[in-house]
Amino acid sequence: MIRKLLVAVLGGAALAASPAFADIKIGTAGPLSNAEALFGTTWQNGMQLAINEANAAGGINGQKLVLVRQDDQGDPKQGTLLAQKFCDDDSILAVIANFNSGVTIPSSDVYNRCGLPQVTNSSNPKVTAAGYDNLFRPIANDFMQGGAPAAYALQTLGAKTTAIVHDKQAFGEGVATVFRQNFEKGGGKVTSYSGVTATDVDFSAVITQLKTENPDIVYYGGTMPGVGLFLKQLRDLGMKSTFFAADPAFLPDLITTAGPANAAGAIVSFQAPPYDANPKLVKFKGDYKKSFNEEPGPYSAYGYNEAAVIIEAMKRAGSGVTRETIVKELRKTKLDGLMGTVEFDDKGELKSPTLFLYKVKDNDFVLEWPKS
Amino acid sequence: MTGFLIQQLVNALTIGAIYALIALGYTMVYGVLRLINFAHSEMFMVGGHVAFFLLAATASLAGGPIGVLVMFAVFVATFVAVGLLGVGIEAAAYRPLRHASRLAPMLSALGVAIILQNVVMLFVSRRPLPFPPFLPAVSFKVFGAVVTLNQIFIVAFAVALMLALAWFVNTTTLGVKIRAVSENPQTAQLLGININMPISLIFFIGPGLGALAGTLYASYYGIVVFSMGFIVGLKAFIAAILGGIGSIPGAMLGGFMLGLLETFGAGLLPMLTHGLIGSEYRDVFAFSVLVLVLIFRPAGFLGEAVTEEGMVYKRDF
Amino acid sequence: MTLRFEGLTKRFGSLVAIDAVDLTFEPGKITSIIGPNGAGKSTLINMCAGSYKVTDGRILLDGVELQRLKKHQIAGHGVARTYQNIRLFDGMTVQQNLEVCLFSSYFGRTFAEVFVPGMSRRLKSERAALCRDALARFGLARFADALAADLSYGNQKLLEIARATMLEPKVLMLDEPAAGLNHGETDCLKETLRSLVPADRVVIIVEHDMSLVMTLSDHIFVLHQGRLLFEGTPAQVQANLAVQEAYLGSPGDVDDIRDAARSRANRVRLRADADIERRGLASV
Amino acid sequence: MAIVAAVVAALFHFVPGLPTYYVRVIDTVLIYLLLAIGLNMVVGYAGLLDLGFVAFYAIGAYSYAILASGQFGIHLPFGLILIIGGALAGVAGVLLGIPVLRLRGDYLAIVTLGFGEIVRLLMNNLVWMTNGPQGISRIDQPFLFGFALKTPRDFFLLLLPLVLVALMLAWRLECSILGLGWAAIREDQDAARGIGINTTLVKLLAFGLSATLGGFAGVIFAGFQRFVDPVSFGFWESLTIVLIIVIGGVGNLVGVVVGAAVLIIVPELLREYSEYRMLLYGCALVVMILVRPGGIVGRRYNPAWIIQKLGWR
Repeated sequence: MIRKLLVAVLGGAALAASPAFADIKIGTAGPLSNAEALFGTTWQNGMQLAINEANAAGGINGQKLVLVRQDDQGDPKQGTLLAQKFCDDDSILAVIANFNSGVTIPSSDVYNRCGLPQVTNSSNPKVTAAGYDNLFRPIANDFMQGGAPAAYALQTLGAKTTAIVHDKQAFGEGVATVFRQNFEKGGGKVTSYSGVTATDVDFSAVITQLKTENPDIVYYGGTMPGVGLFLKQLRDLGMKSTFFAADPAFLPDLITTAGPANAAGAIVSFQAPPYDANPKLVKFKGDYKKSFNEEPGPYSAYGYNEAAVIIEAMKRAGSGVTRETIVKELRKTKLDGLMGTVEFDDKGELKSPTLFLYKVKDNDFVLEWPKS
Repeated sequence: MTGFLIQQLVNALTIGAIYALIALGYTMVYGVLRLINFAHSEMFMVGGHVAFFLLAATASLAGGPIGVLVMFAVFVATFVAVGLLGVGIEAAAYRPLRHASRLAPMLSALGVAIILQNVVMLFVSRRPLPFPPFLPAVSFKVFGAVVTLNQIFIVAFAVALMLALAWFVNTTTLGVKIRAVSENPQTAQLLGININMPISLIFFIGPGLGALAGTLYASYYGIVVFSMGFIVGLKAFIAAILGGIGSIPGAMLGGFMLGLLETFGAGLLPMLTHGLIGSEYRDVFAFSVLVLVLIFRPAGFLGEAVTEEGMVYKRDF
Repeated sequence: MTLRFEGLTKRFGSLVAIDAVDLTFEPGKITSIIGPNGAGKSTLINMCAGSYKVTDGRILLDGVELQRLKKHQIAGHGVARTYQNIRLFDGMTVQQNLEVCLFSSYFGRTFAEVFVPGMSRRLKSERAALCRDALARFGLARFADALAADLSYGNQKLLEIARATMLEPKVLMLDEPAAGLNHGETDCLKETLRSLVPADRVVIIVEHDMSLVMTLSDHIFVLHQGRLLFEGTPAQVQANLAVQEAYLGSPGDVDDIRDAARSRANRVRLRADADIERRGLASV
Repeated sequence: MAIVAAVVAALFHFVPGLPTYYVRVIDTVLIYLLLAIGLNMVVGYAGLLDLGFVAFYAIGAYSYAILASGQFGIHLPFGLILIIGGALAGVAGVLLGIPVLRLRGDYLAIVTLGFGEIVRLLMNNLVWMTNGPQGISRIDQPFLFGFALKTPRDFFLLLLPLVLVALMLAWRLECSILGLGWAAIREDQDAARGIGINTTLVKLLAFGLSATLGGFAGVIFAGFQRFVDPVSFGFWESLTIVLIIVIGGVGNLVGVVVGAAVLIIVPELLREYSEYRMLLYGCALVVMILVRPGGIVGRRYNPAWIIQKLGWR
């Protein structure tokens, strides 16, 4: 009786989940229905693009690639549940998960237990702390993300003081902390280091406070729409300090939200060179617009890149493509990717992470650093 | 320093006005049905979106400030549209549950909130949409504080709406009916007042005001996004409680008070404690005040006192 | 064993509901408190039961000053009451309504009851046994497993009295027990009440139904505007003119008619109240 | 009796054989069931609406995270922390209970909501202790009686008996004189005082006991995930637990069990609809409530009914 019931209930899920046969599946889990839905969705769109291309080119030795898109709502509990779901599904050979560090850390335990190759988009240094050999991060971690801007601010801009604000989320606080450390190491002075609420829209109180400190730089560690609103109110309240933000802000919406005038001069860090820097990126941007008729999200390029890394590994694994072989091949990755060469060190971190700083100039992001 | 304080005061009043407008919706519904209407926050969000698309339709998104006429046309249309949505939701999701436990409608309201939010996310936009300012970005310097025309307008308009509502409820026949129903539904019913009509009316006005709040909010902060409802809604609800749930002037007072509390928590606490307590303690501060108020004056500031027995309006289940 | 009110006073703001009243209640007797509406009858009961704070004066039960105690402590000292408009535990069965009255005597054993195997069943049947004769005495046995809310109005009144007696009270206060009952119900109520007066129990009744009061009580206090107007046996009360002036307004036999009328009015009113309560106030 | 034993035996024998994902889902159901049993004591039995229950869950979880991780280099055994966490949560429950004794209905609900949020925000802000939004990761592998709790299966074998015991105790409590006292308070607090019930004491017991269960659940959750962060303890979690008991049938343990199963498994079944999932979930909620406002399981189908149907006393 109980048996029947369980089979009925849970079996339902299994059936719904069961794949069209003989496809190679790549799982991905990210926030699709909470406040971060924009990021999660555009990120996964990026992967979809890479996979479509691979399929157009004949797939992996004849087999079609399928992207299984799942919603973890940025919730660790659901992250681990999904991890288990992917682990149990033998047709899933690799995963791109997760988006939020807080989800990746617990889920990586699960993926590691079943030896499923995991490529993550979470930038928190802690993610790779466990040293799992099936976990890879083809993007720069927060050390890079927070470090480079500090160097730029001190050396290029000759800034002396900074006020740092973060949104009390794993990512925002993460990069803010690194920025703070580097800025102080470089001899700069941090006038204040304050947290706001991620869901906030009114920062006027904090900004009014910052005004009394009048720093050269204001660094905001957080995501959209917070960044845009913060920048807007910063200018509305008449603060002239140079504004810094991390890659979630690399989005046209930053300019629309803050208003072109307000946004002008803001510095945003991003890991890819300008979309017009090389033909790959031009094509990517074009294809993305074609397939999803909108501008790529800040993480679309990353998602594309992460998928590409896995597809490469699968290709190299050849006929005997299994989770194990993919892990082996991923380790040997040497891909000239969308955002530069991807190679992993023994911890699965990107060997030579790149970071670019963009300045907002008349409604667009213009490469500011490094000057090529 | 004075500049700093005045600036904070202005900030507080602006956000407070918006809280107050939303709080009205909560408090009116609660006054009559003793229902924590979790869906109200989404009325606010939907309102913002409706206004956005109305403006888009009137091609006023071209940028630059919008004519006053268009502006009020948009306000009225938004009010009506979302008001009707509210009435519909009440009829569909709450009315069938009137005779059920008190928790049931509260949770079905929760379900409605989830639905609205996801519908907007899936079928309207995941992206924050840029919302044009209604007024030119004029700003005045008052004792070193920056006050924008927009801020003045928001506070003035909100207050005007509240006064209008107060007048409506206190003097018109309909208003009196509403009050009767909220005082004591049974007696009202026994007196032969058809309680459905006043209730529907409340579910028209409440969401309507919420929608206007959403519009003001959108134009003030310059965006609308599907996820903007929940937190603001929760805050506004707290405002309603602070002022005295069920009391309309209470909601207004509560809104402005919460605005002040927050600005104080975020702006002054760090300064007074020399960064010992950072701005991240703002909400802790706000919630603590809420808890203390409720413990020592459960009726809030303007609500009429409640006895311990009076707090149980009806079996919870 | 006696219950004494000494200079008992209750003020609501400026209004003096009870004005320095001294009363003594004898055990083994039924004492009725009568008086026109607003005379302060119910206020006395509410003070004695701890529902109202005493403004001034003392309530002495075997030398214990009840007015100093919390409501549940007063009950613990053996003071039980019923309410003017029935207050049962609607969502619980009749059986449970009585069983829960054994709270104070069984609470100490809760831990054992939950954790010791078999204890749960033992204590439960023990309590059931204690409820059984109460159920029998009030003729509620066959409703034992029905929800209190589903009982007829009359039975609800009975259940409330039964609940009060479950506490084995030294003082039993009944607030308008006959209100809203028809004559048949009132008569059997009389019988039941008579059986509730062991030698060591003070029984206090507040009632409008004169026929009931006169036939049932051994002693009567007449309150008027918060003061004791007269006390004595039913005969003395009926004979006393002052009482008739103050309370009945006009002499003799008209009363029964008027009371009958009033009690019917009560019945209607209280039925309505009860119904509304049962439907739940917010059944808007 | 025999039948119950058989069912339990069947579960023990059958569930670990399922694919791990299903076991994990069931584990999640059991953890929420533990929470729901706890909350049901306050809401269902004593009629005190608590919207901040997640606070006790968080306290339990963070006790394990802090006392068994690199955070402070403290590494206490799981069993011990299970007790500590439960106790801490229980104390917190009573401490919350004291100031709100005079509050009921929505007023109580809002204060508890505020309390829950305050706890979450503190977890997010007291970085030195909780590591803030980064959360505490690499929490120790739990060991119990020398057995390592590694896989979802291990946790199932821990959780199932725990939940069964919790259910049994909760039921015995419901039938006990204390349970009746709670019911009396729920029905009419004043009358309850009138029959000699010390409402203060009885209410605090309700708060304390339920919070303790919440604490247990939290400790286990932390051991299960081996990572805690404030995100996992938001207002939404509290609502989910309330939903479980209301959808299932308030005050009825059978309902609570059903509710937990439904509210955890339904979203899992909706997984395949990826981003449409929450929309469907919302619709499901509204429909369920409209169709059965009193909860899926009717009042009369309580454990007593089952016991009787099983012909076991």
